[in-house]
Amino acid sequence: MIKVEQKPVDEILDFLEPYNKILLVGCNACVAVCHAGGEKEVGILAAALRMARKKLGHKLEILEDCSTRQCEPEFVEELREKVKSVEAVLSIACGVGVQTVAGRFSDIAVYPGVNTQFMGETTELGVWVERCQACGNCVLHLTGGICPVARCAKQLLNGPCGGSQEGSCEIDKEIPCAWQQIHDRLKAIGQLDRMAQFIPAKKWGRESRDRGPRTIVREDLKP
Amino acid sequence: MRSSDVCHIAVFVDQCKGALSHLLDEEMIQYISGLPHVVSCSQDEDLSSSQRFEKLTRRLSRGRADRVVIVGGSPRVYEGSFRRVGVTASLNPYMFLVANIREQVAWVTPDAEKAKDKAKAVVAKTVQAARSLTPIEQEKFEILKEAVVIGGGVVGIRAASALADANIRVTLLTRAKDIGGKAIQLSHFYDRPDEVSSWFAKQVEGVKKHPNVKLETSVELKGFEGHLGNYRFHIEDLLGRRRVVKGAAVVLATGYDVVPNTEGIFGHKRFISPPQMEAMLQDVGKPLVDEKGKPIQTVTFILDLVNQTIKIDSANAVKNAMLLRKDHGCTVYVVCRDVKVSLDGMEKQYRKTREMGVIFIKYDDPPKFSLVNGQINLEVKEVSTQMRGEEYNLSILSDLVVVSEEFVASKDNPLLADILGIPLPKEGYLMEDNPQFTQIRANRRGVFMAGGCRYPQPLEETLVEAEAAASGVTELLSRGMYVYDLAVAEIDPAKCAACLTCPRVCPHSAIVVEGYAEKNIYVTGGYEKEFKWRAARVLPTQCYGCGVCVGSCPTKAITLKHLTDTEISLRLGG
Amino acid sequence: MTDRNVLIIGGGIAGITAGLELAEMGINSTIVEKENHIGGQASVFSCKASEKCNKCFACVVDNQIQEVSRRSTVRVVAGSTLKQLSGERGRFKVQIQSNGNDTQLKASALLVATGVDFFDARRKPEYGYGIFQNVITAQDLDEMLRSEGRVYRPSDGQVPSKIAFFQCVGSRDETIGHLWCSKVCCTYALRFMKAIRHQNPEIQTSFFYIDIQPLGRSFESLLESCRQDEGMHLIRSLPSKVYGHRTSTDLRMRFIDPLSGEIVEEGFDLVVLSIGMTPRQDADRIASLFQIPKNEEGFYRSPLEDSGIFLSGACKGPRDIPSTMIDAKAAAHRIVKYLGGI
Amino acid sequence: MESSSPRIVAFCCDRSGYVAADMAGQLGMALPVGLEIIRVPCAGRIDALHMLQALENGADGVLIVACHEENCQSLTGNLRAKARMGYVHGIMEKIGLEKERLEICNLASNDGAKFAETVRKKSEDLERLGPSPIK
Amino acid sequence: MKSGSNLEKILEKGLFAVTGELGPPKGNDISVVEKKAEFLRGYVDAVNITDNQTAIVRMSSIAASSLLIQRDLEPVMQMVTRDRNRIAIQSDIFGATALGIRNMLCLTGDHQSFGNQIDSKNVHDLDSIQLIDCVRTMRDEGTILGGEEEVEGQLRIFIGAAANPFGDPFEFRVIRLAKKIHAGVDFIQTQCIYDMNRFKEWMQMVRDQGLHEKVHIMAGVTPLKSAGMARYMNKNVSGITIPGELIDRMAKAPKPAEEGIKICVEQIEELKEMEGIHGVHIMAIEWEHKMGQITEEAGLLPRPTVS
Repeated sequence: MIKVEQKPVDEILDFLEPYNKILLVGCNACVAVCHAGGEKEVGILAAALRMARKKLGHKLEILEDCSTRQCEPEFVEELREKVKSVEAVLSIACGVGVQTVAGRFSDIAVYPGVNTQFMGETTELGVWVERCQACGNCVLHLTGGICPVARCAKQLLNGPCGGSQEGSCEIDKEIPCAWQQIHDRLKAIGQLDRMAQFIPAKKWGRESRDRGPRTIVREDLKP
Repeated sequence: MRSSDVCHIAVFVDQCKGALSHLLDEEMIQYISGLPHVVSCSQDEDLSSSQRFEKLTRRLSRGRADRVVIVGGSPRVYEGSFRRVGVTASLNPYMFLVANIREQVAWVTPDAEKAKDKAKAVVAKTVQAARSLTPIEQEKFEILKEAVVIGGGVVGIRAASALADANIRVTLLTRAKDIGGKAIQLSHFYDRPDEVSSWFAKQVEGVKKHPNVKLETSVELKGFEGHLGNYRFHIEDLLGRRRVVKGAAVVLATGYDVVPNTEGIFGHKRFISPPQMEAMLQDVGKPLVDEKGKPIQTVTFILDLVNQTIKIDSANAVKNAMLLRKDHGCTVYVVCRDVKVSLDGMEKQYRKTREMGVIFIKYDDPPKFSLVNGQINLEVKEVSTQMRGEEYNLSILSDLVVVSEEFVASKDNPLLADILGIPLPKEGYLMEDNPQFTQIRANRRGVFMAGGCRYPQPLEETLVEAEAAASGVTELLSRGMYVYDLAVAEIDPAKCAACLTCPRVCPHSAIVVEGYAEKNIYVTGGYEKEFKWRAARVLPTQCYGCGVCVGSCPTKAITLKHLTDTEISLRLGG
Repeated sequence: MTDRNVLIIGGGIAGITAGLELAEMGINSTIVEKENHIGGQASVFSCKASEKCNKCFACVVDNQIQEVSRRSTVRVVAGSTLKQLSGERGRFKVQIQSNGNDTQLKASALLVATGVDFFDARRKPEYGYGIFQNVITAQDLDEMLRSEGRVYRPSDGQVPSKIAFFQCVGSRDETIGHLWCSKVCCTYALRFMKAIRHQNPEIQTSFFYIDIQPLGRSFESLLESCRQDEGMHLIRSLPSKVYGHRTSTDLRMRFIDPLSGEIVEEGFDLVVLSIGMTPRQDADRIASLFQIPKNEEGFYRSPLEDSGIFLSGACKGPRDIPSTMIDAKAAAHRIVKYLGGI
Repeated sequence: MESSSPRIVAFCCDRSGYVAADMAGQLGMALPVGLEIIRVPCAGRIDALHMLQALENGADGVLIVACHEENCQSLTGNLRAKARMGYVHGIMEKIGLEKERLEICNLASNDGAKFAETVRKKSEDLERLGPSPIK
Repeated sequence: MKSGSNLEKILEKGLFAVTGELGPPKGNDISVVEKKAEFLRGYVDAVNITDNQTAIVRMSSIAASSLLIQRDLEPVMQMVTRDRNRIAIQSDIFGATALGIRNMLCLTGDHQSFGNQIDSKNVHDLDSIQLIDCVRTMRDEGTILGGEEEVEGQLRIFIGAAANPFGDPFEFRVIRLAKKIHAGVDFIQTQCIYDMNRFKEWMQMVRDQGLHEKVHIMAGVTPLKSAGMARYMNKNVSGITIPGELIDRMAKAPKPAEEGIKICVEQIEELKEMEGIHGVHIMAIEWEHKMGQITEEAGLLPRPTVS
């Protein structure tokens, strides 16, 4: 799902400079699964930060915790007691988690400990690759189940640009050309004719993030 | 750390036959007795003797101590005895730690004062760490008295009959129509007069007739589940019908592949493969003639173009060269890079063959071949040093050239390894050549292998392997009950994020992710089971307790029962 | 079936492995060892790993020895020699003598695992073993590496700059009537070279051989990596003689350069003799004691299985550690079969 | 505990490093006083967290004594330990701790002499490096 | 006439057209444009003005194009979808046509990571084919994208696009051309050709589908300056492959520069004869002063005047 990467420790140290006591909170969902924000990483980061500050002769006290899912207000609420006792919160959940915490505790500074990267797939243990950009209007049915928006460097919708060489993208031999993949896939499933279909300009503005924060409402679920 | 609420530590001080007398004086004993949670501190001259050890522990059962710290030599000395007597002393066998002040202090610290301080530190740390100890229970289950052998070649046959002879019911699985394999092609042993065919026929007969052996021919292995002592093999016959075969353990004897060398000129009819040569020599009486009925006079064996580091070709060449010379009076050349004589009795064979007039020629650069009016001409630069170095460029005309087939890992190994959950190194043979597994064991408990699926070897060496593998299986089954301590990794399903890290890293295929909350903890792989919630689970029977999964778990959901994170932190002085 | 007790003659890796294997199958065994400690020849071997394990299995031996000490069902009677065998098959009585006094052991089966001797390099005086300090045997080198963790010149304790390994010392040698290959020496020496060059890349090594004898699955990669290494010279030729002064570190030797065919002379400051394996000097005594047949080379041949006497390991002919262990496991299994299975 | 020689925490694999340490003792080889041995069933048990904990608790150096590559009972336990060490090295760099303070070495169970040599050398290196700034 | 541009007239008359290329300055120095323009005058029917080629910031192609018009040279304004969303694109097209620009070339554009603004965010609101469709709609239906709003005034523009026969997957290359034609392109300029065999193969496929009759295909050529340049392009320029023998020929030649031109001329000769090729697009990058020699030797002069 959501894949994140730890921020460089020195960067974190920079914005924690003013504080003597913080709460470091992880999340047991996506970020745990990508080994960047689970309980283990909380411990590792905490140890690193404490050492760094000890070295600077400016000790940092750290409370450690790890939410079940930091994008749920109820789970975040469980942190309240700890939050009361610290000067700032460092969250290593995804950007959503950080904001949920910030939104819940209006009177305390909340900082991100990771860079939220993308929604991706675990291709092998320790390797995660971007697969979806939540464009809001899925075209996978036209592209053999491979997304050109997430996987083509130019988000082309009508086939590979001239830069596609031997299956690689023009910007890097290591990056596979999404459209070559789409081509091969469509061929394999006998839908190569789709490559000839003209896909008209995409409705980014109406269906994608360009409209600002998107909201999904399910009336049947609302209280 | 609840275990530390009630924590009464009994300390045993082992003088190690006086080796530690200079450290373990009164003052030290005082110090030890003064440490937190220490309720008693008894001394002994030599705890390495299990009798004295038992005497000491027996006293414990009366005391209120719930854990023991031994101050003395290496833990390896005491563990054995404590695991045994621990139970009798109404003490859990895992409620004990050792402060090794002999190997780690006394013997390695010249400075007496420093030695003492260090000894104190070591003991203190160990006593502190002892607080984290938790009892570890034992479990046992019945082991089926039946095994499975996969592969109907000579190795599988030998393994199967060896097991059967030890009163173990065996199912022999082969995808072939009948058992036999490559060995059928051999005509003679290199070192024994009796013919393979007759000997082998006996073997086949034997296993087919054996009451303990059940043959399953023309079947494919499709699935594998269960655990040591009770594995289930899903097999499929030619009609696609699935069956389940049970076995406490399995011997893999699936062999290797051969790739005939027919590149370019080697495709010519005057190049033949060793098996073809064997066939020609099968019946001794029959004269050797070419397709035109002309007698074959000159035969050349060309070796080491492939299989350079496998002994088989060499042995067969020497053997057949001798027969060609003896029974057919042919002129025989053996052209090779090295004469491989590292088999019992081979050197003698080799010399005998030479005395009989077989000519051995060694090369560094592979020879060239060409057709000269119907015959094969071979040009080679002889390197053997008797030649006193004058560069001889030999050229040999032969009626027949025996060119070896290449031995390669079976192309089915990847699938097999995948089904069985064992590693497949790049060269494609099963398991890695890792001394920790003494060649015949796989990383997965109860899985053994022998013969060509591991590596192609001469028949006689391979057969020994088959028996050794059988022995491994017999060991397990002989117990009837499999008793084991739960000194393994344990996963807290509530904390598990089902990230699949642990099953991916587990070196012993001992972790599965499945519908959890299934009471019978011996069923694996989520087969035919109602789904509860998904979490990883350790199969204690398969787990070696190595802790690799613990080190990888991102949610700290896994505990290694016999070495918890708490104990490590306590030892680190945290 | 606790009455099933197997007497194992020889506490080398073969005997130990068989003992442990039997123990696993619930069969008690007693190991009779004539030295004062078990382990045999392999117990002094050192680890020959370079950047990775080179599969010498020396570590496994150490582990096996440790394991025996933890087992109650494997009894060890060290420092004792066999006197005589009586009783009939299935109920053997064996007289043994340990430090003076005799004892009798009962056994339902016997396993002979007496192993081999290493060839006495003095029997090849031309190589100057025992004369030149810096001519040592592979076993000497092993003990050196095991106890000191480094290679040095016995003469002055300095690190050698050029080491020569002579293969087939006491193997494949008509002049001393040893018409067998000791199988392990090539691999053994190549592993040494790997280990030494890894620890100390300045040291140049030469390997003098007749034929390279493969051994085991990892040999291909081992040989390949040796051929890649400029610091390892594989020379298909055996020097005839080693010249030098007792004291000087410089040892000279002549051999035929297989490439040019010229006779060349080269100097080395350490010579390692890959000495082969030979039947035990007391092999005949044991053989006659148990009526064990022997082969042309003087190694043992297996008696009929129903004799109750079994063989395992190098006493049947040279073997490396893993194949000895495999052989021992196989032997253990034959014994179990003989004793009526499980 | 106050000791002149640097404090070294050595995580020793029970199948190699720990046995080698015992052997060093039996060979009577002098080992640095500051050496603390922690026995682990496999190097793969050692977590990045433990490495950092050791340093945080004032170790001047941390040594992981693992089996030789291709000789690990957990197949790749030693390699995983090595990889985790690499990860921790990255962190140490960021917080200004010398990488030399955390190292791995591969030994066999019968490498007693090498074990002694390794820890001695490590101890010397650490003395040269000076005490850990985290103390 | 869709645009009444000189290029359109020549192509429509079935004459063999010649276009050149001019890269605007990395600043506002008009003299650079003037200088290059003079090298081209009289040798070509129209001049491509590149749009921040290889993502290196240069004077905008609209401005440079109109500077050319002021100097009585006909521009082919290139436009990439990398830097503009559909608002900017359409307004620029209004502006360009208002300034008298009559030819435009619709491109996707090289990725910004090749240029000197690697941290920029690319837009790709449209891709090149959607751009063609967009321009065609504006011109022929007189509405902007989405189809509601009427365009005030009359758009007169000759729509071009690029084609790269050397990209992969090869069999798709012709399909892509077909898509562009279907989207409404009038003329095609190909990626510069070195691998003549593959190009012929491609043209054959083009002819098999009769595409050469639906669009004017101009073959792209670029004279090599040296073996080094050849190797560099082969390795680094996306979508260009240079056969080994060509590189060897350059390497062996005593005067590489002359050899390069010779090769280029030979190529043009060959292309003139090829069925379905209606012109050449000569990209003498930073070598504009050689245009005279090349066109002369290739027998492309004098350029016809059409009305």
